[in-house]
Amino acid sequence: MPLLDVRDVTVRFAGLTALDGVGFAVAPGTVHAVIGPNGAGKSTFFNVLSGVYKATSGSVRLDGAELTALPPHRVAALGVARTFQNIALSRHLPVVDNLMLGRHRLTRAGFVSSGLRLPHARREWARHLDRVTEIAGFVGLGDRLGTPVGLLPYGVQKRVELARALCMEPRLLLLDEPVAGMNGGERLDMAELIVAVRESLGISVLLVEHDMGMVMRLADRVTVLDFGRRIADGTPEEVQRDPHVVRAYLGTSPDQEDM
Amino acid sequence: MITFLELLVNGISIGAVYALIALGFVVIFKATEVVNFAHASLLLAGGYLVARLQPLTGFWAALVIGVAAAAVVGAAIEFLIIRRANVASHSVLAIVTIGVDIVLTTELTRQIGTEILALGDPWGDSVVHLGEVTVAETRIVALFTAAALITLFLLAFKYTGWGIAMRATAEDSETAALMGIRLGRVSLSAWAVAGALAAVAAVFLCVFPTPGLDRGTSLAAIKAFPAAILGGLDSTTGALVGGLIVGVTEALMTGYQNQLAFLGRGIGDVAPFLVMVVILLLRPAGLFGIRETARV
Amino acid sequence: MAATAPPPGDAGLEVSDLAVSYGPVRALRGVSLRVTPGSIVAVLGANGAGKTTLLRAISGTLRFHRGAVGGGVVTWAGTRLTGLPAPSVVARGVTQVPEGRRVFARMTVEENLRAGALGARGGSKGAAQAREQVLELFPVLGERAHQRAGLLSGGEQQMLAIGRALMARPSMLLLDEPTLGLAPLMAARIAETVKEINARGTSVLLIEQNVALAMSLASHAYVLEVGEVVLDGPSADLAAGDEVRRLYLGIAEAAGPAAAGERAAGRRTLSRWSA
Amino acid sequence: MWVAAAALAIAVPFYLEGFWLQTGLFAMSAAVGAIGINLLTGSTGQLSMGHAFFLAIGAYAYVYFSADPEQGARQALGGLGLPTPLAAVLAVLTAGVAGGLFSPIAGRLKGAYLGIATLALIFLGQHLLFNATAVTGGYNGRAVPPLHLFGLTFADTPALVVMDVPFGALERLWFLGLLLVLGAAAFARGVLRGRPGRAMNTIRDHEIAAGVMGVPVARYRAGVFVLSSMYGGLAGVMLALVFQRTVPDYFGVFLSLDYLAMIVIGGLGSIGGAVIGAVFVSMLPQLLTRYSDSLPLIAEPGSGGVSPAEAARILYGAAVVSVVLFLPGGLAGLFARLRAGGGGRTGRPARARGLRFSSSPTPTPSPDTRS
Amino acid sequence: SGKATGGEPATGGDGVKTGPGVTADKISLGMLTDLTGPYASLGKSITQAQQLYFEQVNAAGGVCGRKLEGIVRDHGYDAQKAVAAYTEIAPKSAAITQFIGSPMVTALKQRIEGDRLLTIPMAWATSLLGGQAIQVTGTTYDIDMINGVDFLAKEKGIKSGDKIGHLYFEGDYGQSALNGTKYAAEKLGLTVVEQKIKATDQDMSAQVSAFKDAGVKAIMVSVGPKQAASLVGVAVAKGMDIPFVASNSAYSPQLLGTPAAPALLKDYYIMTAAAPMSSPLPAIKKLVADYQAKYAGQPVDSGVGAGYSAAVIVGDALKQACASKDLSREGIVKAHRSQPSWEGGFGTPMDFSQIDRPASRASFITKPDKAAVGGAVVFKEAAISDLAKDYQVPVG
Ligand SMILES: Nc1ncnc2c1ncn2[C@@H]1O[C@H](COP(=O)(O)OP(=O)(O)OP(=O)(O)O)[C@@H](O)[C@H]1O
Ligand SMILES: Nc1ncnc2c1ncn2[C@@H]1O[C@H](COP(=O)(O)OP(=O)(O)OP(=O)(O)O)[C@@H](O)[C@H]1O
Ligand SMILES: [Mg+2]
Ligand SMILES: [Mg+2]
Repeated sequence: MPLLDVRDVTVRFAGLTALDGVGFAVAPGTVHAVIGPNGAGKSTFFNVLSGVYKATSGSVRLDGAELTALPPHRVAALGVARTFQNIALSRHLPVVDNLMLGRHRLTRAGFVSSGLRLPHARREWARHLDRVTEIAGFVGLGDRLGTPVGLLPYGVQKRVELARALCMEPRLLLLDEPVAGMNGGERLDMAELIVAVRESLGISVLLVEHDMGMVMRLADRVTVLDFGRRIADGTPEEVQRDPHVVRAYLGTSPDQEDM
Repeated sequence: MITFLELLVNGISIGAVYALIALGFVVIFKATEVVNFAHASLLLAGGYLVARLQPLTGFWAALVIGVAAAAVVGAAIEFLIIRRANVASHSVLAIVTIGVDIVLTTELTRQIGTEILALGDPWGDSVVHLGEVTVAETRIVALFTAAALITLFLLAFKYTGWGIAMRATAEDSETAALMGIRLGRVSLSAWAVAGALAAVAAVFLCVFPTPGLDRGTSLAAIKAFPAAILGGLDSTTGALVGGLIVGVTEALMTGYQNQLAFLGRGIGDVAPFLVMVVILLLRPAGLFGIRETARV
Repeated sequence: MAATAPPPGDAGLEVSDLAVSYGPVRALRGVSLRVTPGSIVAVLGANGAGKTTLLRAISGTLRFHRGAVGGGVVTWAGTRLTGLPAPSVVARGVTQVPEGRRVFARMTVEENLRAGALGARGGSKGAAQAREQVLELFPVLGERAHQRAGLLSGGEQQMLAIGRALMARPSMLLLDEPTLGLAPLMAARIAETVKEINARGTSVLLIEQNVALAMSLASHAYVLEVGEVVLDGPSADLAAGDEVRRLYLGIAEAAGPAAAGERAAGRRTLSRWSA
Repeated sequence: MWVAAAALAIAVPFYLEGFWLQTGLFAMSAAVGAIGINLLTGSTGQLSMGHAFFLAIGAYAYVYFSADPEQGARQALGGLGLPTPLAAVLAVLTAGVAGGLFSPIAGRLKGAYLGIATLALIFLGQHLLFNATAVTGGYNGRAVPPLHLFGLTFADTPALVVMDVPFGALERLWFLGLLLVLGAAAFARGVLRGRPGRAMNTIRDHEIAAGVMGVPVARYRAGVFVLSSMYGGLAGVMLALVFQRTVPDYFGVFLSLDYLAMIVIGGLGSIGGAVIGAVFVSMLPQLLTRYSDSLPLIAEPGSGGVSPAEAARILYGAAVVSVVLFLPGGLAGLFARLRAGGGGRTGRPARARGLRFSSSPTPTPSPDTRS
Repeated sequence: SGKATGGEPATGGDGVKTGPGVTADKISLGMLTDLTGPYASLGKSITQAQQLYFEQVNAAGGVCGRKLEGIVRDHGYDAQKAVAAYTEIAPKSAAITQFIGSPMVTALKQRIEGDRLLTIPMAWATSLLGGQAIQVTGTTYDIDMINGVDFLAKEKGIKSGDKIGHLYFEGDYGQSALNGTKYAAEKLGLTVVEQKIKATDQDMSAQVSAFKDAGVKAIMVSVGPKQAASLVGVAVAKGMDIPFVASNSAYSPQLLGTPAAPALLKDYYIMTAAAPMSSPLPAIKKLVADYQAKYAGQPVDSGVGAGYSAAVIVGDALKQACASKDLSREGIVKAHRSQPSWEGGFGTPMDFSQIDRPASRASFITKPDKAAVGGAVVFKEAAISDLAKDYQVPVG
């Protein structure tokens, strides 16, 4: 059974169909890329998956549980974590607080127990701080925990986003253009990180990315969207050869041809 | 039935005045995203200037000078304070305007002292008879003024470079600057316009059926808050509709307070706020406000 | 893209010995570069190297970030830009497309374009002309004229941002990562557009992470590292140099996906969380 | 230093006259209320102009729960006659419930819209206070039953003399007030530093991200609103005990605005800031009035110049403006900087920051930001 | 600690028992007033008139060989400031010659009674009656309205079955006045149409519509001057040709400079226990002359009379107390309450010996008049209507 089963998802905004009957499946423990031209509906699709948008129709199931009608925090509770195309961190808070927010769904302390500093709230805090530190080290942020996010370079902020998503201990990780705006070295670094995540944690990753090199390298399977419609679905090699995809997305620039 | 009509007409007429006040809020909000709590004191300043000048120059000249002077007061607030405020959040600026309001209102009420200043307007206490219903002439004038000004601003915001500059600045001042928009001028002009509008509104607030301007006049500006919000803070049309809704609600609830005694007397003052809450529950951005659709 | 040819013998854009700091953070130190009239010059560098800061210093928007020029000058066509507020810089024909697009999300596409023309010289006739040319470059902006810009996709927004800047008919265009987040096809389109804009007489200072693309466009390139220019030269030479390839162009990619995967697996592991 | 502060606080009632104690107690009540609204406005980014409503609920609920029913000449006053500490706790809870009833609005609106929507609470509140006479006593208000706690009555009678100093209501309340402020501050600190605080800050900074990270945004907004209402309610109870009478006019718009001014002057988002702002805003007019005779520039009341009350208003308004212009971070930020700078030298803030809605102080960043 | 010694009554060198606020050469009198709030105009006149009185008394040697000294605190009609100001000045005052704002007085009523501090509130609501220390001077609002309704019945042709309107402020003032109207209306078989407003309301059009619709034959007015002017102006403009009878706070001479003037001059009557400032009574003529001499150019409104007479009442109580060699607070209150028919020359005699009744039941009826000092002239001399005579005043 697939971990994620998307069927016939349609999203309409006033006068615009952003997603039109999209369907595919993500197998457990795989990296699945979603690619397509700008405005194809990739981020919209992520927004549907994470509960930010409501689908006009269709169904998304995670391990059999229907996601489409759930608000974002309920989706998060099921183990779906994501990063954003435009960085969405609390700029004034230090990295550690941003990461601890990722633990929100895994922790319980409420107003009363935090306000009164009840022992279980403190124990919980300490336990999760350890894990957050571990994740930060894994992502390469070990020495930046106390730095306010706003002062970090863009590339590092992207990694904070990834770390925050990992802090949610997700079953499904959605990455929206994780290497946009990075240079070659940083891209490589991020790619390694994604591989390491998949191998260490065995979770599924849904990846939106325009860097084709990266997609080809990381993805087990690729779905291609154009104008909200699925125009191709298959292994990276299949998709790359698909004439629709070439026409709509890759273009016929020489460096693509000999790839 | 006559009473109902009369109350309705009264409500619309006072609503026009609220709409004028609300328009001032809307202009500043559209241009700077700041909720201007100092609008009440601008109102008082405008009214005060007109009232003081009027014995010397006559009403119309006083109106022109007063409106201009109130525009200068508005611009001065922007130039001396708002522009220099080093804040990241518009809510903080809103609180700053509370400070400005306190200072200005205190000084103006001190100046006004115990007087009730008549505005010497040409309409006096004449009324217009519409069938059996009577309305003060001043209010008819207010209604037309409000409608005209609101249409004017609606068009200005949509079609003039000034309007586009304002909206661009409100949204993202750095990028607006990159477009060559002079931020200082935009914000200064918004505040000047708000000051001028406040003076116009003050005039209609202080003429018949009210005897004149006194230290309490600015309190009426509070009614313009629900008006501005329920219409949608960024909508000029909303200001008009909101003003009218508030005026009519208030007039009807007041006029029928004997029939509504179970709600407690004086419900007329509360009702506009209750209407506002209900509308916000249904439409969180007001009737004409644009709902912020965040994209991530 | 108005073809205001620079006066003969003019130096184009000249940055000399520029130092910029944000409070205690020194973002640029003694940076010098020049863009000769009619050319495309690229600036490369890692994240945080100071590329955006350089553009801010030129366009006069440092003050929005509590930054200040600590030394050096920027001149354009012989006049000093340093210290001028942003609108005055625009008025002199230098326009910046900001990083991250920054379209006016609540305004329509059409209104965004009009906003772009507000600081331009040349009156409404000029604006109409510019508008025509922009729509020719980016037909999609015409199709979406009455849609709110915030609802456009990333690529559409990038086109709008460039189109909007072109509405001011600049003679010098500063582009900050124009292909950020764009699909390959679209990135190529933008590159074409930049070429075309340049061909019509506009000088371009281009900041770009996609180094291959940048090199193919630019005649000359500078490499920034931690606020200092560490390398510069004709782009062909630079692209050929080993050091640059290794450090900034991410050529290590050539090692292949498998190698990357192995390295990562070797180096990083994260245990699973058990609650 | 802490010991000295504690000793000072304890010594106060033995030396200062009633006026000072009362002023101090008003400031303590304001501090509790300000901490509450700072949680909402400063830390969660939700503007509220309705705080005075919750003070009113706290004050009146305490009276209603603790008073015995009364058959007056013109109107009957209801009351439950509960033990006063219980009444106080219930009053705080009632304020919370009132905040909860507003949660459909508080959870859905934000920014200016919420601010003005909460203005409705003030007008509704005033209407209720004036019209629900059986509970509120109408325009006359009601007498506040003194608190009885552990056998001690917080009133002037029965007389109590401690170390030769007559201990009236104010002296007795002083210590209670101190405890409540400390407790309220400690609780708020726990909330802000804990899981809810992070969620609140993220809602302020990026609402959608907060939701996606698993924070139920509307529920949290409503929850913080309830919490802040309860702080308001507690402030109301304290106020009632000091006033010894509830006065409906008091709980108007201006009181709400005062609270906003307090948190801006003190420093948004910080607990210390709320307390400092509360002390500043509630003491300033009292001090100016009291020393009007000896201050230059301020005219004798009635003589036509700037009167003390006017001077106080103007100073207060000017303080709000100047803090924003010159003191990013408010008075609390100023103190923090002075401390960091070792007293004399002003510690150069790591990065000039504007006033913002924020919580924890920013640690010094490293200028080295190479990746 | 300095607090350890309390302010217990002591006996001075001259054999006079003294209490707080009284020293060997000075008697301090508190004034809790409003100089910056809604009642600023009233507060200013009252304060100045009282200071005039202190000066005059001091020039004549003071009371009991002691100078009178006023301690002014402006609360701006804010309850918290009023409570704070009271807390501050009560320990150093022998009496309070003015306390503006019935909500504030009510808030402090218990403490004032507990402190036994003779206090003259500048408010005339019945809720202030019933205590030893608080002295409401003249009539209360309800008695004025009863006398007013009586006047309407006797002279303006209002008869059983008619409707009369009452526009009143939310709060003590309006409520007290309304009670009077209701009482009189019931006795005379009239129906009362009520309209309650807030001090922030400005435009009375809706209220006038409601009154007109109900067909009222007269309107009682217990609001502020501004609202009164709007009411009368709108009513006349809408062709309502009826009389208005107002409480004394619902008029101010400044109104005669506004467009409402003609309407006010037409058929508007003000009920008041104190003679207007234009009265030919010698005491008032002298007061007006003295006041104008000291405060040249400032309006001589009813606040001047009210403030001055309140100061005289306190002064007389102090003189009485001095005669019995007891200037302790108890002594002052006792001396004050020992005067069953005080007459200060201001129009109506007052009875201070009854704590649960107003000091007087006689109201003047005055009319606006542009030329007169204080903007009003006597229309009918002070008289107690039959209705008012039998009226049981609700206390507390
Ligand atoms: N909230 C919204 N309201 C209206 N239209 C929207 C909204 N969100 C997205 N759209 C539209 O839906 C389409 C798809 O947008 P989406 O952001 O999903 O594209 P994308 O595939 O992520 O593109 P990119 O690669 O540029 O990020 C676009 O045309 C966009 O304008
Ligand atoms: N507003 C600011 N306040 C403080 N430091 C800043 C600010 N903006 C940038 N910096 C710092 O200045 C340096 C240069 O930043 P800049 O944004 O110019 O880099 P960049 O080369 O454009 O990077 P990127 O590729 O991520 O866009 C960085 O160290 C950054 O952290
Ligand atoms: Mg996208
Ligand atoms: Mg950059």
